[in-house]
Amino acid sequence: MGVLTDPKPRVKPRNAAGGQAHPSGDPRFKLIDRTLKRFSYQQDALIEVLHTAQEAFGFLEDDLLVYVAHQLKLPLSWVYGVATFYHFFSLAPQGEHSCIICMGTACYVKRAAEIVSALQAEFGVEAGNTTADGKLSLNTARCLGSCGLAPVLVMDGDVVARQTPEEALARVRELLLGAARTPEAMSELTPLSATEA
Amino acid sequence: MPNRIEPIHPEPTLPGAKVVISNAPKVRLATVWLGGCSGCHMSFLDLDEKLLDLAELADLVYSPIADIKEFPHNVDVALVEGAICNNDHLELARQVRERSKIVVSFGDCAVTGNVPSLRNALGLDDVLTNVYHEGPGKAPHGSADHVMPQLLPKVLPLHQVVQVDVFLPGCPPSPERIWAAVSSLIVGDAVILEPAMRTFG
Amino acid sequence: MAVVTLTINDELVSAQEGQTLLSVLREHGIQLPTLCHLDGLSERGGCRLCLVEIAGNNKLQPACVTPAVEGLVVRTHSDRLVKYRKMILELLFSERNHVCAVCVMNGNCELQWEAAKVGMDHVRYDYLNPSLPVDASHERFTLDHNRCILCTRCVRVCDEIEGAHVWDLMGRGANSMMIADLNRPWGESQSCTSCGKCVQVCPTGALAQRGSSVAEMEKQHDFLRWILDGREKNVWEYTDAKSN
Amino acid sequence: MNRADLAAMAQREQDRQDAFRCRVLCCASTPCLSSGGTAVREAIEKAIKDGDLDADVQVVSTGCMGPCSRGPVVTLKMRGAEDVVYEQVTPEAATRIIQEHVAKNEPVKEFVFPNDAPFFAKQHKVVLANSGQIDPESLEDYVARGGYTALAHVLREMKPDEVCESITRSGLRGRGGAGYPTGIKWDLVRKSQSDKKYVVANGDEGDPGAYMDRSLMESDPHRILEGMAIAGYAVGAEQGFIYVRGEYPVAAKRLERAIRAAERRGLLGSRMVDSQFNFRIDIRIGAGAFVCGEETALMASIMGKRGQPVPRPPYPSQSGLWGKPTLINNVETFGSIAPIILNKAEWFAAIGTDKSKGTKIFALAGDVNTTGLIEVPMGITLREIVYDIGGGIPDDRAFKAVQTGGPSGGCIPAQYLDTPVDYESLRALGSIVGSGGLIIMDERSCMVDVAKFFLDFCADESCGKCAPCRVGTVQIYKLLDKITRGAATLADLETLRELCVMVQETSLCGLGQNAPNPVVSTLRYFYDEYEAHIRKHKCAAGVCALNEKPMSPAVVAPPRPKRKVARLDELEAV
Repeated sequence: MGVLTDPKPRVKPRNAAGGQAHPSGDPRFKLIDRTLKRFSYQQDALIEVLHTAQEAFGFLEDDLLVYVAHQLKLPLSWVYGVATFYHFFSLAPQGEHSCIICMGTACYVKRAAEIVSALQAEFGVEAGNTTADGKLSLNTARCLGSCGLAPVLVMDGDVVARQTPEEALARVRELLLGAARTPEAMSELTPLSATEA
Repeated sequence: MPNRIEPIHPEPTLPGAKVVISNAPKVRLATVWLGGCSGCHMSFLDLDEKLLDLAELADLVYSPIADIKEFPHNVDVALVEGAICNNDHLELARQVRERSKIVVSFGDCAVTGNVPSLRNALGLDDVLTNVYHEGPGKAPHGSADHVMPQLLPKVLPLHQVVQVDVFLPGCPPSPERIWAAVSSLIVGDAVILEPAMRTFG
Repeated sequence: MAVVTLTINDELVSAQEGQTLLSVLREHGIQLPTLCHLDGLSERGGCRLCLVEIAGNNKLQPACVTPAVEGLVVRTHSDRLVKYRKMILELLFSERNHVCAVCVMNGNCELQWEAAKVGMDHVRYDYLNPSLPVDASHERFTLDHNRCILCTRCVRVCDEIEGAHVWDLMGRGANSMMIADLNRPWGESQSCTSCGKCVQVCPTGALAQRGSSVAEMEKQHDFLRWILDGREKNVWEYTDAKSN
Repeated sequence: MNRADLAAMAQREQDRQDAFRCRVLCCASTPCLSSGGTAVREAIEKAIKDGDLDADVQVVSTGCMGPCSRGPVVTLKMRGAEDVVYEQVTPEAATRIIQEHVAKNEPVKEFVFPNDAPFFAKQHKVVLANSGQIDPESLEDYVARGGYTALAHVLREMKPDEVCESITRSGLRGRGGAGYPTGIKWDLVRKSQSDKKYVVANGDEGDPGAYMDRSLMESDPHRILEGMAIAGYAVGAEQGFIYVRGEYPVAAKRLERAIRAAERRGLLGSRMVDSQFNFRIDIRIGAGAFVCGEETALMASIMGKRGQPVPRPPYPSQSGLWGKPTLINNVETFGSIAPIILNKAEWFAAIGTDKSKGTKIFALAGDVNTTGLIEVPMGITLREIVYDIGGGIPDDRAFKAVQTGGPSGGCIPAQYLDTPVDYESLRALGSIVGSGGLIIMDERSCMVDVAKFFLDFCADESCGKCAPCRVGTVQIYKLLDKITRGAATLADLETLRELCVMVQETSLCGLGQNAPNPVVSTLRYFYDEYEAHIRKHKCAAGVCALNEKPMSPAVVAPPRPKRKVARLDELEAV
């Protein structure tokens, strides 16, 4: 059980003085540094640091993972293993727009799978991927916790309730044409901003 | 050294043919060659002098080494070599099952799919394109030309298309293994193989 | 250290307190199949082949992580356990492309041999036949994902003995895969010391010496005991067995 | 802050609220907002401004009020009158509510959701008592409703063992799924000797079709903090973690704010509530892995690792986070603590059934007229939930099954609608209470397809550590898929059943051990449906394509030889 429950970090974490800043000087690395400091460079803060990194950069590119690994003095494969274990982390850039179809039980019972197939067919992209032109990322979610409104979609952060495949298609087309957001646009579902966390 | 791997090929322990000459009719034995390299049949031929013992007890009623066109009825034991790769294999396998009392999955291709099944990971279209349409010896596509049997989407082990009674793994099964199984089967005994006699590969 | 008494398959057996059940069983000549366990590495409890029945516990327990405690009543080869071991091996064989006939480890492979021992002579489930790469970028070794059973012996030996932690797993579930560093070709790994420990502990043909052809690869786990004896007991006996 | 300060704070807030003639509570939880809640709130504020009612009326954004499918929901609290709940409020309706009800005291009848409707009448709110009633971002609002007095009481009047004993007496059982007695768990951690201990609130609600925890964290965050602090005191821990599912940013934000507010007022942190006790709470955000609901996987995740479980024992109560004794409870369990302390264990134990005490929150969803979040006494029947609270099946279609417990649960058919909902009864039916998702399915759902849905989920969420779960779930899924494609034989059904039992018994953690449950329970109650797929190529619900044929035709068993030739596997089973 050594690997998993080893209570002591393998390398003594450095103190808040921190490691070398990223050579690129990209200001977004400052956000990562802030989280690193908040957790005193402890190795068990890896997931928190990756959250911050993904919020700042949109996805986790290799350079970013190397930076995090070096700062926390963790093996590269360890960091990569963690980043790929969790569905929340994305190692590829996301499209300009995103459409997430909830495939939770309630939505499934209300035939969300038909919406997925309709969107996949229309935009020629498998769920979990981004269209070749980088315009649209199509994803499914395991449950967005809005089961009362099934089937539910999230388009660019807006929850859209009780959709039929036709409605969903129309909405995504609108989205891609850059039409205005739905009036119910909600601040509630935007991700935690890095500074607030 | 608890994890030391024990030798896999100890001295073969042959049960020995319980050859009793009797007036009973001979066992009707068949061997079938589906999607495989015929290595199992080669190993079968390596039974050497045991083949003579076998001939005392069994008639070979169908085999690639005997010129018989159609798989006969009322076969007692059928050894089937090879995986199910195409429609012809499928059809023949079903016929063998219908007409035989005991069907033996003979060798790794029949038991696991083995080397023929390596194509499964690639997908049928890719295989055909790479090998037959773009490769050096362009050949007609199965579905377009009815002379060629149509390939199945996936290569399957024998037991996934018909019921199999005895499994005899090995690539090929050694003559010792074959004899251990066949000598039991033709006298109506159950096939019992030691661990070292039933490894894949 | 205290001595405890347990009942194994209706026979009383004594053991050191704190010893794992698996080592007690092996001391008494009771063989259980194992794939993720390797003497000298931390335990994982993942392959589930060494599961045993323990009286009063309605869940099967892996012998490799269960400590021997006073009064334990253990059964190791019930019909159910024998059947489950066979089924687990069927699942492992169905998962990736274990084509023994064309594998470097043919004839020396732990997976192949465990299957033969429990009598798993055919797989009833559909073969999944995933399309997996072979990494031959390292100058001395090769990694064939088609043969990997995700036992993580390589991950553990690299982390715990060599201290390099080149290997880890990426992804999860059936999509898990061994990776070196940031999922780079092994030959480009900057952390790999090319020590070859991972190759020696791998139970299958997933990790092999470069240049091994079918059935040519043999493995030696001995070095592990040798290193650990040296580290823990300061005994560096160099016997014949270890010099090959 | 001491107890007097706390009482003073409560009084001040109460006075402030009483100063308004009317308080308008707008549900600001996700379902209501996505039904247009924001526009409703804007209309209300505009109408108040237009009507010059600013001084008289307070508008408050609250957490979930319950009937999510009837959102946006607005509750009107007029001084000296009963609360009035408005459903499906449009901006126009909102304006009318202010102009007619608030200004002239004439309720807008067509939008009123009657208080005596079974949806409300059959519920018993203990944990959700504040949800939809308070502003989740206001510590004062929570304190005004008695918040933190349980904590203050415990710190001053009770010894740790008394707290554990009290929780044990209440009969509270873990609300995360397994139903382990909470008090006993607390006592185990309390008795473990260690320099450090930890308390963890499991808010990684991964069951698809369940959102009780999200709603509770979003609607009443302080209640969870208070429960955790009491637990910390009882077991001797000074550090707590709340593990919040990554998909719930709002919950994380509100909990973060709540922690800050409580720390500022000395209700958390060092020497809290004027005592010698210190307790800090930190938030950890999950990153999308269902398996992290399993306690050892959750701990691995808190420690920044791949969320893979480790074999138990040792249990977390002996060796958990960083090898220290760790108490892990679901957030709903922590939400039940303060009411138990305040109202005494006997009060809680009087609710519910003999073995399952208290109330349980369920997320009611699927083919039912009113979906939403409900809290009911344990022992209520499924029929009452579906037909009274949920208002029955839409368009009078036939009820087919209720799926409880998510991917670890099972499907319960119509003949068991009168079963009381408690841990033992549902387990006897091959399902579990689980975290509390209730998905109602009518005749348009195919049970094979539903089982397939859950296995797809489990195969995807399997961590991959142990072989039976990693490969077994995939193979079970493939067998189910074969059935829905029409390619299966009856032999496959046997293989399926055998494989399910094996995966249940050999998997390392709860995910694998329970993953086959949806298959096992549907095989038990809907076997004829499986059979119809295979024998007749028929899917009654019309969901499955069934456009393939089996590879192996039904083999007519050949006559066996006189002496039985056993198959190797039969002979080698020794």
